[in-house]
Amino acid sequence: MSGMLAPLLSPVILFFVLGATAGFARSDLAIPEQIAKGLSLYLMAAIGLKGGIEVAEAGFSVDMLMAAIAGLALSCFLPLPVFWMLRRFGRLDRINAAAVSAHYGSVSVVTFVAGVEVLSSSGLPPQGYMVAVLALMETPAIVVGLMLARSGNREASTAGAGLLHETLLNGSVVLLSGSFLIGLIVGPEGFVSIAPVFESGFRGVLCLFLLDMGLVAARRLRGSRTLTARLAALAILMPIINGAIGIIVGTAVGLDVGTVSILGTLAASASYIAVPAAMRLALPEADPGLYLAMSLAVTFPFNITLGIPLYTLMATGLG
Amino acid sequence: MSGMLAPLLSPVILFFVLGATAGFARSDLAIPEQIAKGLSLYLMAAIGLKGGIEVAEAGFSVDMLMAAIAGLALSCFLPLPVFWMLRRFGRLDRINAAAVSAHYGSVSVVTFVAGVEVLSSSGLPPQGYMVAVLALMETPAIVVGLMLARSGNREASTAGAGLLHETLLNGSVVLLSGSFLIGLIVGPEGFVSIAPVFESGFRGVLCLFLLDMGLVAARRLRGSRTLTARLAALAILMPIINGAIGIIVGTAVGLDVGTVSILGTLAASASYIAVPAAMRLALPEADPGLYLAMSLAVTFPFNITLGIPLYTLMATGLG
Amino acid sequence: MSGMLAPLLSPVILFFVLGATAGFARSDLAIPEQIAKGLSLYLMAAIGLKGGIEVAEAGFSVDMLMAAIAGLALSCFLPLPVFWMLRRFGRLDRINAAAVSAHYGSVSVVTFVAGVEVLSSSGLPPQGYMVAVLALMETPAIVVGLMLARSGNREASTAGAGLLHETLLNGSVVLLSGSFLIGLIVGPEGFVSIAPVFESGFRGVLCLFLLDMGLVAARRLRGSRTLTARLAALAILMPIINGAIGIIVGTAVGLDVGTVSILGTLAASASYIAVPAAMRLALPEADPGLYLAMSLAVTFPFNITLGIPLYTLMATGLG
Amino acid sequence: MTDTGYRKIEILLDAPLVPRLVDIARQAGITGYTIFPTLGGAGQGGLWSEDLVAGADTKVLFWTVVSLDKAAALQDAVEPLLTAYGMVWVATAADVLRPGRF
Amino acid sequence: MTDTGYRKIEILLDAPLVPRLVDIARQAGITGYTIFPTLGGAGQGGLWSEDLVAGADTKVLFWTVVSLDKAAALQDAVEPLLTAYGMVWVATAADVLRPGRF
Amino acid sequence: MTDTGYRKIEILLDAPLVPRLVDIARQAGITGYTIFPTLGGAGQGGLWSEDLVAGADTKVLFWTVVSLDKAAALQDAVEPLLTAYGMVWVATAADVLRPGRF
Ligand SMILES: Nc1ncnc2c1ncn2[C@@H]1O[C@H](COP(=O)(O)O)[C@@H](O)[C@H]1O
Ligand SMILES: Nc1ncnc2c1ncn2[C@@H]1O[C@H](COP(=O)(O)O)[C@@H](O)[C@H]1O
Ligand SMILES: Nc1ncnc2c1ncn2[C@@H]1O[C@H](COP(=O)(O)O)[C@@H](O)[C@H]1O
Ligand code: NA
Ligand code: NA
Ligand code: NA
Repeated sequence: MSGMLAPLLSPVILFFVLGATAGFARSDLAIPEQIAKGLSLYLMAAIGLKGGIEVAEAGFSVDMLMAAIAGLALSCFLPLPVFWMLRRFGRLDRINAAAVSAHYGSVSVVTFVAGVEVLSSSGLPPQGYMVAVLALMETPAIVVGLMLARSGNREASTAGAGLLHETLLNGSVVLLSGSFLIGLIVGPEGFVSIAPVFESGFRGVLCLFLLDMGLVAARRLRGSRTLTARLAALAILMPIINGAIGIIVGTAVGLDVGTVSILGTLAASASYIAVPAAMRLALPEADPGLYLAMSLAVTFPFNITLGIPLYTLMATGLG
Repeated sequence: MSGMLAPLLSPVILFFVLGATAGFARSDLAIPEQIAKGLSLYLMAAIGLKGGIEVAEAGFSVDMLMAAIAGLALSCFLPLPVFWMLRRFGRLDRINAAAVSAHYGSVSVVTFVAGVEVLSSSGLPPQGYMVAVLALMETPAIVVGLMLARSGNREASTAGAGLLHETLLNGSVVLLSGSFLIGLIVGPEGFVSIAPVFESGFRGVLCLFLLDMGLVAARRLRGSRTLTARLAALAILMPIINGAIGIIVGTAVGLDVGTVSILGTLAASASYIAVPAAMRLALPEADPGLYLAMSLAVTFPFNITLGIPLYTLMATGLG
Repeated sequence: MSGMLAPLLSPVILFFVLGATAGFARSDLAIPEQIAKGLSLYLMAAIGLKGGIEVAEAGFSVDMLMAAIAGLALSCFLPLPVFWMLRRFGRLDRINAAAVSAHYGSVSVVTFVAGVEVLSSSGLPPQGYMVAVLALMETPAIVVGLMLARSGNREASTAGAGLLHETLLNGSVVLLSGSFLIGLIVGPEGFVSIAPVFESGFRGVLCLFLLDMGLVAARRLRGSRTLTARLAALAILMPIINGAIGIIVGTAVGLDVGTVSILGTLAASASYIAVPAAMRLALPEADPGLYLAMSLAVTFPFNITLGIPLYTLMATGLG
Repeated sequence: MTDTGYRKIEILLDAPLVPRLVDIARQAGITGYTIFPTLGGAGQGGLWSEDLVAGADTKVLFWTVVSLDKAAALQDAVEPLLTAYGMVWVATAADVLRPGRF
Repeated sequence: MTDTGYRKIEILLDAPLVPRLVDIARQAGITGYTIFPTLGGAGQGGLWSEDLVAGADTKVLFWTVVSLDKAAALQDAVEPLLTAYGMVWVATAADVLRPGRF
Repeated sequence: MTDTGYRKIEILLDAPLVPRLVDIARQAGITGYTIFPTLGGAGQGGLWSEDLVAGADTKVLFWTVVSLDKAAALQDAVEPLLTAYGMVWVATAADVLRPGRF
């Protein structure tokens, strides 16, 4: 497993550790908010393009369809066991449990990116179409989470059509899918002239972005008032379980080991951008301090450091 | 003409289309304001440097002087027919017609950049000195526009010396001309060490910037309350007429086809940064919602997609 | 000395001159604040990484220890003569003299970066470990400055433990040392994949950052109400004296000419980020308009243009 | 200052909830408003400060100047939601110019 | 709150017009003011939100605390321009400390 | 508007001094506040505008809604520091909802 842990010493992860350390030590180091937002838009455009170009080269395939179906199914059904665990072991009320479960059914773009980096540098590059699967997996869990919130409780607030629109046309979904399409259209030749920005610059920008993620995660963890030990433990246990489920499903539908690993990583990851915004709107009674602390301050750091090697190991074992 | 339209499938234009689509669909995708401002400053520094270096290599020439005179003349006289059309067919009052005509006499930096990209990839690269012509063409139309506003109306507000200062030392003029001078001084050898940022990065950054321009243009168009169908039609007709005039003038003074095409593009383009700010100050009674909708939401998208190939075609036909 | 002045025509310095010119001419050119902050974080991460990787390659040495001790000693003792000069020739009261002397004992990261650029392109590259010395020299002068403020004046406000924490965990110290450590850990091979951002991009980004520094310095100089001619003269004299002391100390402990030059540059430079913030907190009675005008609007431009060649000349003469 | 019958109402709320509040305000007859950014703050829910990653709990200030009757209508509509939405409401007596607009 | 004779005046206006307003305020004897950013808003002219490209119709808040007489002088100077410049004016009675300054 | 016994207090101060003011406010029993950014301004110390490089004299607005007694306690604690810290203090009578919180 030492080979699997080697990525922990990559600059990308070390910058995350630096940020987290600075955040815990209460350093005043801070990445300006708009810069961080800009970096995350760049990362999404870059992975969208990359995925699209890879698919333009490799062509469409049955695997791709299987992966899409698997991803959709995971995003729809993973909230259910999560909800149950949160109610039973996490002792959360229905509304908060539903809100958190929507986060864990959805996915984290940065965890995906980190996973692709690790897998590619370990000789197990996932298929390019997984970017499209990522985009597909962002939203279904939101709907499932809302249904869980309403079940047995007619009063839970509802957002209706507005929310559906907002969710489907969510900025990250649009940018990911749009860049994926652009990549498909322009193909490898069209990409050459923009590659210095979107390809050569990628890992360096990722370092700076993860520096910020480390700072933010540490501050969230320090500042959280409602994160109990039980919930923190669940925020590590749930991704392991979801990751395992994702890996089993991915292996069952016949994907290659790298692609299975990243599907597991997606299943294990929890959203901290699109879903929180949607939940704040649709379930304002739920506590944003709680769902952000769990997904951003516990699950994300766990996945980025220990989780990804673990899922890769599982996928390799099964594959 | 299909070859001429090929650039429409370049990543740069596709990102513009993505942004416009997201904007029309009311996606919440948004580029942070300061990032967009930063990208535009970068683009201006980069094209200024590039132009300066090209002139450092090619040396000064009579063509350069002719192009400068042609550009200045266009910027001074184009507002007159525009004003007349806006009054007569657009049914605008004097103040608003004057404000809009200043926009169409001035130029759009990003349209210029897109034009250079398209022409270079079509084997018709314009001369480097056109960056200096671009800078020269930014401000005269403002003065002409104000004179049009005042003619026959002594009461139109005036800004006087303050405005002249503000216009001549306008950020984009200073940055364009300053970078052009720096390029002239350092020449190709001095440029080597900064080329990875200002040259290799150029097209990728342009993609991100045009993504934002698409979003902004679509939102402006959607949000506009005063843009009539007549005015929208004029916002497409006027650039075609202005472009044709520019191309005739450029061909008459003996410039090469690529350079004529970009001069036509400059004539056809309408300002949406420097002139709106100057008009808000000098003619506060004019409606900013109107002149921004025309220049930014109609003329800019038209030029960037269909206009540039059209002007190139005209220039090739004449040349 | 003409060879020494050649760097004045490098794009980096020319962009600074462009910014300063625009600032004096009251152009509205402005780099958005968050972009400038982002660029400065990038520069610190990049020089930290670069230093760490150079030390990873060269290994630890006695020189490194000597340079560290020399840097620490300079940062502790330079405030004393500065304080004396400010009181005696500058006619400043105790509190303001103490605040300013803390700035001159500390260092300026961007002056360091510009110095390394100039020295490297003159064939005198300083040792990589000087980045660590830079980080060491940022904070001691703050403590010395506060002791000077309090000496003979029990009432001067004090910030105590909070300030110490804030100073040691200051963002720039953390980012510089953290990136240095990451560079040490990943070494040259680990750096390859992030080099396009942190190495190739460096000088271009530095151009944009110095454009902003020029604007800010010019505005500060124009807007200052308390900067007397005497103080402005001291803001040029003091760096020359401090630079000479640094060069003598560096030569005495046996460092090479390039490294001595950069040590002199560090000694001559004055902080305008970390120390002002600390002084605003610890000595709120001191005038921030004054210490920022001296360090940022006079000393910084002097060092970046004439100072660095001068210190290099001194070091070469002594070495 | 005689009470001219206008109120400046400031409501601090989470950014994602703004469209919802705008709808509510429109139903109360209010069509003019301005949104201001914030940098951070503290309350019963602890300290927070802007962070990019999750805009979900970033606060903004909804700022509107209205006549007394619209102020009352807005208060009636917003009051039941204050706790669930975690909003802070402040109203101040204000003098306006061009009063017909508000 | 007894009226201490001070007003906090807030004027919402387009960013390019700020230097003009500052001049007007100076003529009314006002030298202290602060400018705040906004994120967006809506009014008779429709919805707007910050966009980089054209700062021309980006709004900012001019915020100044002044004595009653300066407030009146500013009001007289600004009132005729309100409509042409599309400004929103709000004045509130305010308590200050160190009153001599304002 | 009957005085409901609440005040909105706005204090303009240099960004590095915020933690200090937050401490002082806490000692006056105030735990809820919000910080707003500024773009620039002018006063006796001349014109300033945001610049990245040195955040040391960037101003922010400390904004808090409190009951009368807390307002008085904050005023007592802050008043002696106003000049040294270069702060601007403004208090306005304010109506709140959920008054128990403030
Ligand atoms: N009394 C107050 N004055 C000003 N802002 C407040 C006050 N109470 C709460 N806030 C703001 O509202 C946010 C949420 O408050 P809370 O719901 O108490 O956590 C805080 O983070 C502050 O930004
Ligand atoms: N009643 C109001 N309260 C607060 N802001 C307003 C109000 N009316 C207008 N505004 C602001 O002023 C801008 C211009 O208003 P208008 O001129 O009515 O389009 C709007 O976009 C809002 O930001
Ligand atoms: N009367 C005022 N109204 C609003 N803001 C003010 C006022 N006086 C001063 N300021 C702000 O406080 C800052 C410092 O003021 P001063 O200490 O007078 O230089 C100024 O730059 C303004 O931003
Ligand atoms: Na998941
Ligand atoms: Na034109
Ligand atoms: Na020094």
